[in-house]
Amino acid sequence: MIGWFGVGCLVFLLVCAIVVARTRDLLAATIVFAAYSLVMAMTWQQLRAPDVAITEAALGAGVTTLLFLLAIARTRRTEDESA
Amino acid sequence: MLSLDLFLRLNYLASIMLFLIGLHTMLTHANLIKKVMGMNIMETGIFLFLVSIGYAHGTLSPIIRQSGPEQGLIYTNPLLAAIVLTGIVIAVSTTAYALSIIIKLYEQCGTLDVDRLEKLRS
Amino acid sequence: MRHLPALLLVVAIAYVLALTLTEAPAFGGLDVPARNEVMRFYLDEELDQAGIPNTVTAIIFDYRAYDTMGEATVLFTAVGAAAAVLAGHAGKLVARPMAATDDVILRIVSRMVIPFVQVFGIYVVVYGHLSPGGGFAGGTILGGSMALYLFVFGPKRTARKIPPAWGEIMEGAAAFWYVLVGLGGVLLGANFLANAAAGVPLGVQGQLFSGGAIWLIGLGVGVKVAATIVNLLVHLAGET
Amino acid sequence: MNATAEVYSLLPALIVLLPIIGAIAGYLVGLRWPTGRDLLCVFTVGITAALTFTFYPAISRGTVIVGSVQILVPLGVTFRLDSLGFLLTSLTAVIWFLATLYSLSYMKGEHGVNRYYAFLMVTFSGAVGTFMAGDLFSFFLFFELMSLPAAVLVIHEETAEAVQAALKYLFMTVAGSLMFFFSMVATFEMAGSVALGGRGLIAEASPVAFLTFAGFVIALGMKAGMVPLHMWLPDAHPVAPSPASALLSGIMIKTGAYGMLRVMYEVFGLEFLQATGWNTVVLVLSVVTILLGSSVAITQYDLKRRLAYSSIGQMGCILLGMGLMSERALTGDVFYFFADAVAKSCLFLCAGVILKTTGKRDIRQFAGLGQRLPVTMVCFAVAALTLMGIPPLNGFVSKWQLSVGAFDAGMPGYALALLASSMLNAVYYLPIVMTAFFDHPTPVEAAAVAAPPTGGGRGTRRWLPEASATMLVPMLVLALGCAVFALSPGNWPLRLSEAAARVLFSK
Amino acid sequence: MDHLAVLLTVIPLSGAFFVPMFGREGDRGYRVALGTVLLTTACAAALLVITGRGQAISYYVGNWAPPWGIEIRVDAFSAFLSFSFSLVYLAVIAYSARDVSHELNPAALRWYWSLMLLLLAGLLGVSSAADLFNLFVFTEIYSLAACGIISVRDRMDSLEAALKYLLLSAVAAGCILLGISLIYMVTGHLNYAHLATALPAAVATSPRTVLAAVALLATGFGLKSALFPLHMWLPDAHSSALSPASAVLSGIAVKAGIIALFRLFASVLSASPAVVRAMPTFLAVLAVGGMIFGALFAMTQTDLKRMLAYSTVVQVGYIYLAFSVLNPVALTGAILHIVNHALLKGMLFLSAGLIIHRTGKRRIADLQGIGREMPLTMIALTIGAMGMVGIPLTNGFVSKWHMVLGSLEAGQPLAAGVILLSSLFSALYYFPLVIAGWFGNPAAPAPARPEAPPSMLWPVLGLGAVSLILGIVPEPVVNVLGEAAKHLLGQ
Repeated sequence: MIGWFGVGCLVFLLVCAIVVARTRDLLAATIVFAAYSLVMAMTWQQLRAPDVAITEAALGAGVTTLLFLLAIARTRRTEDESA
Repeated sequence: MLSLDLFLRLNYLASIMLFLIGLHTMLTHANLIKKVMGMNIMETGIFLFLVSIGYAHGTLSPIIRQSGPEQGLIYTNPLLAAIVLTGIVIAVSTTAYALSIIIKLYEQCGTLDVDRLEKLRS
Repeated sequence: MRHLPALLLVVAIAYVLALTLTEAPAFGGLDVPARNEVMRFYLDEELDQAGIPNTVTAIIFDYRAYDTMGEATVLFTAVGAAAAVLAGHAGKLVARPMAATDDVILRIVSRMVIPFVQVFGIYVVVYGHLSPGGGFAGGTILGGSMALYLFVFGPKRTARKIPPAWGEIMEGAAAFWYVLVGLGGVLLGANFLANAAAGVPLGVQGQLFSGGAIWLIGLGVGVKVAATIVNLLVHLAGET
Repeated sequence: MNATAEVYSLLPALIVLLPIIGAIAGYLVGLRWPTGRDLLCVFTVGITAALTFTFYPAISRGTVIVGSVQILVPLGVTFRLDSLGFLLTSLTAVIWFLATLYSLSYMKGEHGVNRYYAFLMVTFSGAVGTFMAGDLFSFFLFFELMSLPAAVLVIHEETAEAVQAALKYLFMTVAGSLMFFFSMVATFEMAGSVALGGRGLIAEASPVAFLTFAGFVIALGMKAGMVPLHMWLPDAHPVAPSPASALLSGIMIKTGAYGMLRVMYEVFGLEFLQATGWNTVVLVLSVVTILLGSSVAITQYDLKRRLAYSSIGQMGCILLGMGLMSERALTGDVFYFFADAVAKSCLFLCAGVILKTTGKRDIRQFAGLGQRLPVTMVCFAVAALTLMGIPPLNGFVSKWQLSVGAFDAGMPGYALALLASSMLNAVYYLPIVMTAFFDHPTPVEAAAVAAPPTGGGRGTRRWLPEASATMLVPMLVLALGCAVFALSPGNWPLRLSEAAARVLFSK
Repeated sequence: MDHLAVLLTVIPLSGAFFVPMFGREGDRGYRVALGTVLLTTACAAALLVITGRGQAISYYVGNWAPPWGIEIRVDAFSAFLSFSFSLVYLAVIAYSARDVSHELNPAALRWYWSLMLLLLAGLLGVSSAADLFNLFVFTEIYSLAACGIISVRDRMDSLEAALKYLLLSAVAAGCILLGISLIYMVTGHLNYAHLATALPAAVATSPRTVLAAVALLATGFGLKSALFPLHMWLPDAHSSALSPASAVLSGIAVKAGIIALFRLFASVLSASPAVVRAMPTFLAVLAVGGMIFGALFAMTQTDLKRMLAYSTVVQVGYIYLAFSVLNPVALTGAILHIVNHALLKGMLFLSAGLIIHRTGKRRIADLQGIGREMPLTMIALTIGAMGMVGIPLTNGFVSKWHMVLGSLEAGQPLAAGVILLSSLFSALYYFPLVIAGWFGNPAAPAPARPEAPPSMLWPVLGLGAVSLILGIVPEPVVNVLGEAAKHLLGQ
């Protein structure tokens, strides 16, 4: 087994995924998603795949979160559309 | 049927559950941005599955420390790392393109809700 | 329950995948079918065939370079499609374009941080074949630094620093650079995207310029990914 | 099977190709020079008719003309001309020539004439090709080449009714051709070859074989107007211009019956059908066709619809003759092809003249038409009497052979059906002839006869007030055709029918 | 001259990279695109000549032997498909010179050419891939390019259709990647040939994993090729796209999924019969559902392009049904039908585009009497309709002949019956269109608009001519495909 830290990361990932799915506020979801990507990068480092970890950290946490922020900035922040 | 040694395969289980959560989010949520997030979660789930296939206990990252015979025992599988790397980049480009369509759609019809878009369309 | 069909589909896939779990080889085992002679070949032969310690970069830029060319094309397609969509004339409701922040702290700190981030990015790109990292990660970091500039100083000044037309040309040029290196292999008498087989000098192991064509391609991909990220974000930010 | 001498010649391929070239050339010429196109069309059909007759010396000696063009389509196109094929090909060529001649003046002043002639010629090439086909595949190819352009002839008037009729015709044709396609492929798969002219191809009676037979019966029956599948015929024929409906009724539905003949005798073989008793399917359906077709004809007051239903009745007799499976019945049947083709096309041409000159379609207004259109009504009467089977004319000869054949085949009951058919023919043809000749024309009618005819060609010398010569001559030739062959000793169509029956039965 | 195998994909790729660099002003983008497609067609023709004689080219990229490097395999099957696809592409690019340029602004137009070339590169990559992950990468390229082409048109329904297609193909990509990872988990190989040798052992140890992998791959590629239950995205996507785009999408892009499944099935999965037995019957059931469902919907459509889109769903059902019979003759028919449908559907969509371009009429009801106004376009539409129904002398008939003969030979008269039934259905919704076109009387007096400009007409009529030639003289093509089909089925 990859140790209790690895298992902890996996549980955190599952929780993050569910939180992203459930929250109505997209900005909160984006932030949780950034955390999700970072922990995923850490998991991969645990699984001895550093290249992938760096790329995931940079692309997943970095760029994807930026993209989501830009999209939300230019459209609508919350999921339920009162208008 | 799901025997106890499932705990040994926790990684596989976690990645499959992530894949399913992502798929479920994509299919059930009406908001387009939430769908794209679901897509990302689904794809990272698959990448986790891929990476955990190549891992073996007590192995190091596939940077060759010193050349010699029997390298297979001390490093993880580099091929899967290459595949996941390509996969991540594909996932990001799909996300970027999907978000640009979403922004353009929002400009056209002011809503991100799939059901409202359907009504507007017909 | 409005989403019954979706739920049923998810449950069905869950059941099928759960079945495979019971049979899957144990996690982390050493003699797993996935770790067969193909993997052992990469690890044993790679050092003297590609001449660089980082086997993942060797696979990406040498053994399976064709995949990576395809994947660079996917990046190019994404930029192309996004540009095509956003280039259309604005719809009724013009989404609010990105405004530059007037927060002084952000301006000063970012102006100081950006150069260091870029240096780190270049390091990751160039040292990709020696230590973890490589074209993709480094390119993203470079792109990220430009994104920070965009977020802080707004699309107008970014467009002045990197004109969109230039961005697109860089995009096409970097992608074509990849094909050129491949064709170079053909000109040297070997197959497409050949490295050691085409007689490219592999240099001294562990040195900066070792690995022959690998760091050439790595450089190209680094520039490509950086250009892609900048292009995407500039288009998404909606240059006014 | 006696070794029939086979002569290889590519003439059949030329005969099929000529009208298509004529059609294209005619269309292009017609864009600027209509009369030139008329002459070109008549000339091409005339040449093709003459070419078919050049086979007569070889055919009368009993030799078979074979030819094949390999480059085309998956199996290539093969031709095989025996006495039966020759009789029907020459019949088609002659009647087509007469109809083209007839439509020269009939179509004057109509719209879309250029398109009409082009598709008339393409259909001609299809019909001739179907009769000369050497294997099921070429038969299917020419069958399609004939029936699809015919839809354009049906839709010629472009009225809503014409469009409906053409759509129904097209769908049923496509459905029929798909059934034929399925059976042909099944035969090819079971027997390894689809060549006609040999012994029965399919030997064992497996369920797929029955499916194949059913497919053939449905596809060819539909084209021949067999009852359950005849719905398209009474709509399509009246809507088409008269020369086209003459060809539709006279020749095209005969291809269906001809196909049935080839299938029953050469694909399945005589003993096989008698052993399995599948031919009773054809017999029962043909009797129903005779009764239904003729009885509904009585209730129709539109002349062309009545003629269309009468064609269904006659086709019932032809299919009956096939099902009886005796040599004399087959001889009568082949001769019936000839008699019905000539008579039916003559009737439709007469209907065309009546429509063109007096504009009347409803039979109840035909009182005293005989005075106004004497020649037309005489031809009408002769053709009607032929179909009724009155002794001196062709109809009687074929009906006689058929009933004797029925007795030979030991099924006398079917002879009654033939008798019923003749009587029903009388019931719906005689009133027309009677009112035309013996009733007094209404006052308005009398005035029209006295006054010079309004319509007619500009200044062309008209030796008869009824219609121009190009319309009357074909009618007269066909009417003579009904009569002269029965009386004259040198009745070559009958001799050819006997030869054909002998060949089919000797297999 | 083995480099042709890789050049086949590299030429369109570099063409696509050239467009943003050199094709920036005026119609230089169009000229770059046309030049590239011409070059690709020549390359594909040369490949067809080389592989026509039976031996396949397997090209090791980077001189690495298969299990380590990536192998590209071009045999008669993929060479023939690549050649016909680039032929149709030539016509579509030549056609869209004028039609597209006045509808898109310059920036979007430039990327339109680039995306079209990328789509072609993706398709050619898929048909020549012999490595599982390489197949996945090229599938992603052509899917993303296809979405790009749909969404390039700045209208709400195109954008929405493109997004729906993108999300669904992302799901499909997920399924395919999961399938690939499962197969890699139990065999350790990605190259087709080595997979075939390693699969029997894998099936022995973990049959359920291989079955799950096959199911996921079939679902993924089924969704990409609009197999029945997963075809919901096709009608919206193909009817709202630009006409040349929908011609390419309907005619060619849909086929890439089918080609991938054929190749996967033939070279990899047939090595382990246990897994494979269930798949053909399952595919057959879905195909029949697609044919009936598609035909019913096609009949009730009012918009011309939506009807053509639904007819694509039916034709995809044709090809899968003929494939599921597992008979060499039927497979020849299926491969031929892939090409025939590309030619015919391309022509139908282009002529629909011409009609919309000249008269703006999209609804079938107001197409009455269009034949008088635009006779040449109507001739192309008629040839397309006849081909779809499979009238003799058109190429549709030849492929239908082989499909029916093959399914009868394989002892499945039911499959043959369904194929014939659905070609009757296609008559039900194609013939009224043709009849109305030629013989309908136009409600409004037709404005005296001349026929479409010759520069847009000759590609459409060129496709028609090729279809007729293929219909009249099919022998050489059928022989080449016969060998390829036997080889594909491993007999």
